[in-house]
Amino acid sequence: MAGDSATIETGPREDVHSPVALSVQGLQKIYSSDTGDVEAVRDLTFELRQGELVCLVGPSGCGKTTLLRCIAGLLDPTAGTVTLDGAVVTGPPKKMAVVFQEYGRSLFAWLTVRQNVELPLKNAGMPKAERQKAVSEALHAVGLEHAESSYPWQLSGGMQQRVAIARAVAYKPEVLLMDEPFAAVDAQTRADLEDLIRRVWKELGVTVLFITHDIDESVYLGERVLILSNSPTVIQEDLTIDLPADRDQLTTRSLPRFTELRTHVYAEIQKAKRGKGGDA
Amino acid sequence: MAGDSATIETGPREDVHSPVALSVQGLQKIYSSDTGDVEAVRDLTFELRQGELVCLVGPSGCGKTTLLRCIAGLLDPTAGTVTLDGAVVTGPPKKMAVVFQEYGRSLFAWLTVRQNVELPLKNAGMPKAERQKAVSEALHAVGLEHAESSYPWQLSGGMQQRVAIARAVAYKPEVLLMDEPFAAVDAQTRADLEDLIRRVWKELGVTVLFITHDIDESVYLGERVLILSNSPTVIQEDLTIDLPADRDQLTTRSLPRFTELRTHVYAEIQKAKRGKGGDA
Amino acid sequence: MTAAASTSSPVSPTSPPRRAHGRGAPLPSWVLGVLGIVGFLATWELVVRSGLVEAEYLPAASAVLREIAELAGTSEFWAALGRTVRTWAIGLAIAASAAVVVGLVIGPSRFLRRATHSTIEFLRPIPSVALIPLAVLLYGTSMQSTLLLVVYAAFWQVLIQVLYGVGDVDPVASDTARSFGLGALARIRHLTWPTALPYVMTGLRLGAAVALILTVTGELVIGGGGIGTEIALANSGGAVPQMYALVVVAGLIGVVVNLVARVVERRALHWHVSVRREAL
Amino acid sequence: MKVLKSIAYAVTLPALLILLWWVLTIDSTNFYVPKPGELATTFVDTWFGERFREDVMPSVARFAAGTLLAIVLGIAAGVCIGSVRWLRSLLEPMLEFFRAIPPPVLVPILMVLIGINDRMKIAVIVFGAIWPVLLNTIEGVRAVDPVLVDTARTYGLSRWQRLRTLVLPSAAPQIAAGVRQALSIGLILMVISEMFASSSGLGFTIVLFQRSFAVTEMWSGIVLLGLIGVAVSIVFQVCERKILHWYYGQKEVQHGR
Amino acid sequence: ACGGGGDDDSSDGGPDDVKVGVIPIVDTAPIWLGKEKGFFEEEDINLEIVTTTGGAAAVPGVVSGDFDFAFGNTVSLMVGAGQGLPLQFVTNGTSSAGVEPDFGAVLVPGDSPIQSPADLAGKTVSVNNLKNIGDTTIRAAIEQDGGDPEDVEFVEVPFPDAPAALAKKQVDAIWVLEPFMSAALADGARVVTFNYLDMSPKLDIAGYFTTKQYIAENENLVERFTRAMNKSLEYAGENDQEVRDIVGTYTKIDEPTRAKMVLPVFREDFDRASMEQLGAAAVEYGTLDDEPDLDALLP
Ligand SMILES: Nc1ncnc2c1ncn2[C@@H]1O[C@H](COP(=O)(O)OP(=O)(O)OP(=O)(O)O)[C@@H](O)[C@H]1O
Ligand SMILES: Nc1ncnc2c1ncn2[C@@H]1O[C@H](COP(=O)(O)OP(=O)(O)OP(=O)(O)O)[C@@H](O)[C@H]1O
Ligand SMILES: [Mg+2]
Ligand SMILES: [Mg+2]
Repeated sequence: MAGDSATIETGPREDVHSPVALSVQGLQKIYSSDTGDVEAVRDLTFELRQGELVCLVGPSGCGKTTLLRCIAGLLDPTAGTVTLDGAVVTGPPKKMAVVFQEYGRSLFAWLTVRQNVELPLKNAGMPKAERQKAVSEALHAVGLEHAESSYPWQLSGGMQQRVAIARAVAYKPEVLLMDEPFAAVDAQTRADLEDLIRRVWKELGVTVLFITHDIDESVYLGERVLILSNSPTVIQEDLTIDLPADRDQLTTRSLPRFTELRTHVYAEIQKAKRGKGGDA
Repeated sequence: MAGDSATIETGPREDVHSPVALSVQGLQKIYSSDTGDVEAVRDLTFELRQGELVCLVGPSGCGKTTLLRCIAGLLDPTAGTVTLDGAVVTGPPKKMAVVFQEYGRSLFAWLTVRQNVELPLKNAGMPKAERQKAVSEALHAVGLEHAESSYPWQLSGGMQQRVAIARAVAYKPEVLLMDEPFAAVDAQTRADLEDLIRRVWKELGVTVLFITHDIDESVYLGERVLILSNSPTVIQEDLTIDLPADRDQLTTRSLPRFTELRTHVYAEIQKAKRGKGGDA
Repeated sequence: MTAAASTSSPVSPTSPPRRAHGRGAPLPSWVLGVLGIVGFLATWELVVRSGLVEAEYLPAASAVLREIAELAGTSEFWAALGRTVRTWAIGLAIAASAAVVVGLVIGPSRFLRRATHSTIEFLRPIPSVALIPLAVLLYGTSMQSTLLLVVYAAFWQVLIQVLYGVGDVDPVASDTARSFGLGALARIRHLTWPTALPYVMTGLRLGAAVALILTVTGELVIGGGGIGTEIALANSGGAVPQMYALVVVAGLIGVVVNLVARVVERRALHWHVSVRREAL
Repeated sequence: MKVLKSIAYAVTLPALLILLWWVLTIDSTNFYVPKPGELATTFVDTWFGERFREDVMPSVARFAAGTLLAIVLGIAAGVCIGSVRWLRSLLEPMLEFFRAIPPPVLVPILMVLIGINDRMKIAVIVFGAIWPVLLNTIEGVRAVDPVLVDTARTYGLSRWQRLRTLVLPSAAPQIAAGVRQALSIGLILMVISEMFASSSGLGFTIVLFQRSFAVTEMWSGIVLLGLIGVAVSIVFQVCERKILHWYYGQKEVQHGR
Repeated sequence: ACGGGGDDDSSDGGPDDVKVGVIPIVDTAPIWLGKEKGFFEEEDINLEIVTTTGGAAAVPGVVSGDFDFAFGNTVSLMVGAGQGLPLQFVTNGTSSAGVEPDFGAVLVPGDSPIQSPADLAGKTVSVNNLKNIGDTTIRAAIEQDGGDPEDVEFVEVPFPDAPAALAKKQVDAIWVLEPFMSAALADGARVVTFNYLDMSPKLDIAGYFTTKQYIAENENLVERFTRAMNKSLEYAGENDQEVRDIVGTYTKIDEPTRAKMVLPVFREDFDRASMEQLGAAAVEYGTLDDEPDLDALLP
């Protein structure tokens, strides 16, 4: 599990004393179909401590979504286990929120934006006044307060994605899983949303697993970056991001350490892609 | 139409002598629904010369997709016209290929990857041998030759998006419209695909309109970058990218001119967002 | 049992059925189906044995089964069965192909849909049985009379489903097809037809049952041979067990028809969510 | 304007067909095919009066009760069967079996079990009209978008919430297709149910006309059935548009109209 | 769809094809018997018997030319003729047995308070078809017995289902014919009245008919058919056991029931007086609009 770059510290930070929140042990997933089996994930082992914000990067099709769906209890692993707060995950755990890659399809077409965000809260039995406040705040945070009575299909792609994010944030989960949540939003909004996630993370102490393709984003956001190899997928590197805890779009991104880290991640991903049976 | 930055040349390059391929004149689109009208696009006027590669950037929800659908003849504008090769567009023109933002839904679930790519060619009456070669080449170019007999729902998000790209490329269109085609692919694949698009563009002399959120990408890819304002949408700037024609991921991106241009675009977009009734 | 099954059943297409791993080998569906039938027969037998209904008016299941076995030894029975199945098959084939063609013509055109709507709604609820005098007038007591009723009744079943299916085409997919220059016919073949296929399948299964009902009813009321005529004969002769035996045979034809339809569906719709969720 | 247009749409084709019929029967003496004018007068004479209250109204009431019951039962059973796989395997052959049994042969059993009354007729209607609703509900429930299902599961939506906010709305367009068919089948079964053990009702009257060779009157009854069908369909459509406004809205805007 | 024999009246070629639509019940035994005995062959007729399961197809079948002749009940024919259909009987088919027990009766459960037809007023009675021979004759019987004929409610229940309805007390009384009458009696039902006999011991129930046009165009053939038919009727009237046997070949009535059941009378001539009576009753109770034109209807 140790990294191979001299200047870069890899492996989970030893000075973090919070207990383990999420533990993935020897996870394997094979999709079987008529046309043959596909081994999406071979053998993944890693841990997330409570309140950690970890980014996951890896080549397209390497099994990130598969991993996320196993963690969310939506998919049974072929081998290995996922443990959340000491309990093995067999179905979707409580107080977990997921933002799916297919944002457009994860919204309820028959509910307005506000109703979409409100639904999980209502289901959790939150009192009305509190609920409405939470929804309004979340919509404001993603910049959609003006669209709250529109239906999802009346929104642009980026706006839909933000609704899904608002829904997850308003839910105030203990564990937040996000699958390329900013893929469809513009650079400026993206920066704002990145800061939103870090703010939410700090304020709520939520454990976050964040899948992204954007290397800068992974370095800017994460406390740790997990790099997956090309399939058959294993963890290629577990990189600790030793940037200051208070981050800021302008200063943090211009730190020399930031550039070092991003260059390192980039090189690793390129290695990941070439390392095994090349994907593109 | 003139830019406002001293060191940046804006407006279409005057030295290009090829004829106008695509012309958008005073385009306006208002969506009307029960809950009220939404003016997605107010007044857009611009031209694309034959064989140009133009990138379109703008805040989320500013009407890029709407514009693209009007150009593709899939949506009737409320006012204004779209002209292609001198003829007003009233329905989808021939020899135009579109890559949609909702890549997942633009693939036919009942066809395999290969059949999806093959369908438009078959429909255009291309002979079998030639067709199969074109399909194989396109799939190879996007790195999906190993997945050709899978169904779209057996692929990861990024792979699906690449299928849609392969389909458009294999079609060898005269005009290629792409709506955030690389949103779901990883950094490395993205770089490869960017180079693929530039290669295809050069080899086929196709006119390309490329919508993206990635500012670096727009500068790296385009000969021109169109920046849209926040809604009600107009063209905020028409920026010529005076980078060398032969581009390369490493050297081009490290040119000082590249940094200048990307900083300029970034500033413009921020202005676009703040300029009018703020979106986030 | 219900709770457990219903939480694990509506899983995503990619997840294998949980019980395949957890609770030992699942019962194959045909075993369950047979169990269902056995349970029903047992209930029936009990209802009669316990005297809830007099055996004179509703003979016990065992008696009816014995009667079926006896019938199966006579050649007249098989002749009647053959006749019924033939009328049914011809009627359904005519009705289904007519309905699919009409549906595919009317469905995609808003104008035709609106123009024919009132007429369809007027003709649809007219009971086939009310057409008996007309049928007899035109075709006497020959097979065509019954055929007329069958076609009339089954046609609407399939047509309505086709119309709904055609309306369900994904607009993004449709835009894709149009932008790649697929003409009206090609779109029907490659897009509309596959989208409507699940609906057509439902329509076929509904239509098959209605056709069977009308075949038997027609034979019953008009005469001319077949299971229906045999039922009428048994009824008017007071041969109660034989009548029920024949009714059960009519039902069994329905079961067989459905089995065949399911197999066809599984092959034709292997890509559809509803099938692929279960195929794993 | 909009209203006028839809009326024009609704009326044009029927008007053309009536015209055609009129032309074809100008000098026909066919006993079984009345002329349009003749039929119109007979229609008024036959149905506007006592018959309306005594035959038509009770029939329509039974039809309404039977179809509503069929819809409710069909949706309820369809949701259970559609979302529980083993239940579907268990029941499907049975359902197919019953579906294939012609309602006319069922009447004697129902008569024995329920008696000769309105409930028996309603049972016949339910028995026939439930199938399209049931089948469509099952299919609709089976085809819920998997991403949505995952979303609902991760937010821990309760079973009731999932049913109310996910399964039913997402299956609603297909259920609507089933309901639409159930309505017309219900009307057909209303007639069939009155063919046995009856002494009044619209269906009964039509059959009686048919047997007494009162052909024009019989056709007028068929026309009345058709008109009731159209009325029911209009009511249904208003409801459908209301309940499925998101579905039609989505389709309309996505088609760029 | 004409069965042949149509246009050429004379029998120059081989035998004439004749298609007759009948209901497979006891009443049509003579034609089956006649066919078996070769009475039709003797008349150079190649007879095809087509069973129609209900009466619904008989008249349209004849009018459309699908059948050359068909078997139909007298009231149905009066109604059809009243609607302007050019129908005409060629010969009688079945008549009331003339003495008790007749082959059809109004039955009540053994413990019913209903003793005589008059008691049926205010009660529910099942008949196979409304506005036909059953309710008309029962109403007449009630009136004869001093009851109010308008105050009885009829419901349609097919004969085979009627005994069950009676046993379950879903109706107060049923009107059934053989073999269901015997079955119900064996189950403890009791006869209130033999309604055919109440109208007239000579009441004609049904006959064989065709269209006037057919008669005009095929005079010779109609004559020959009538002759063969009459011979069959006569033979059936004289050979009870053969009737019971032949019924077993085209119905599903089992042997013991066939042996027990009461047979109708088979004779060739219509009893005009009883027909007039029936016609008048039908008009009185609204089954018919006008008195039937018996001259046109009877042979
Ligand atoms: N339902 C399925 N059936 C078969 N194979 C599947 C299925 N879903 C995914 N796969 C395969 O599993 C592999 C991993 O897919 P996954 O969606 O996890 O990738 P990913 O890392 O999320 O990619 P991306 O970044 O492009 O979204 C891919 O090769 C894909 O083809
Ligand atoms: N069908 C519709 N009905 C009503 N409003 C719509 C509809 N489609 C889009 N809009 C509105 O039009 C505006 C522009 O939408 P569009 O999809 O063109 O944006 P976009 O620039 O593509 O955004 P993104 O980058 O997020 O995809 C948005 O405000 C959106 O809410
Ligand atoms: Mg993914
Ligand atoms: Mg867009």
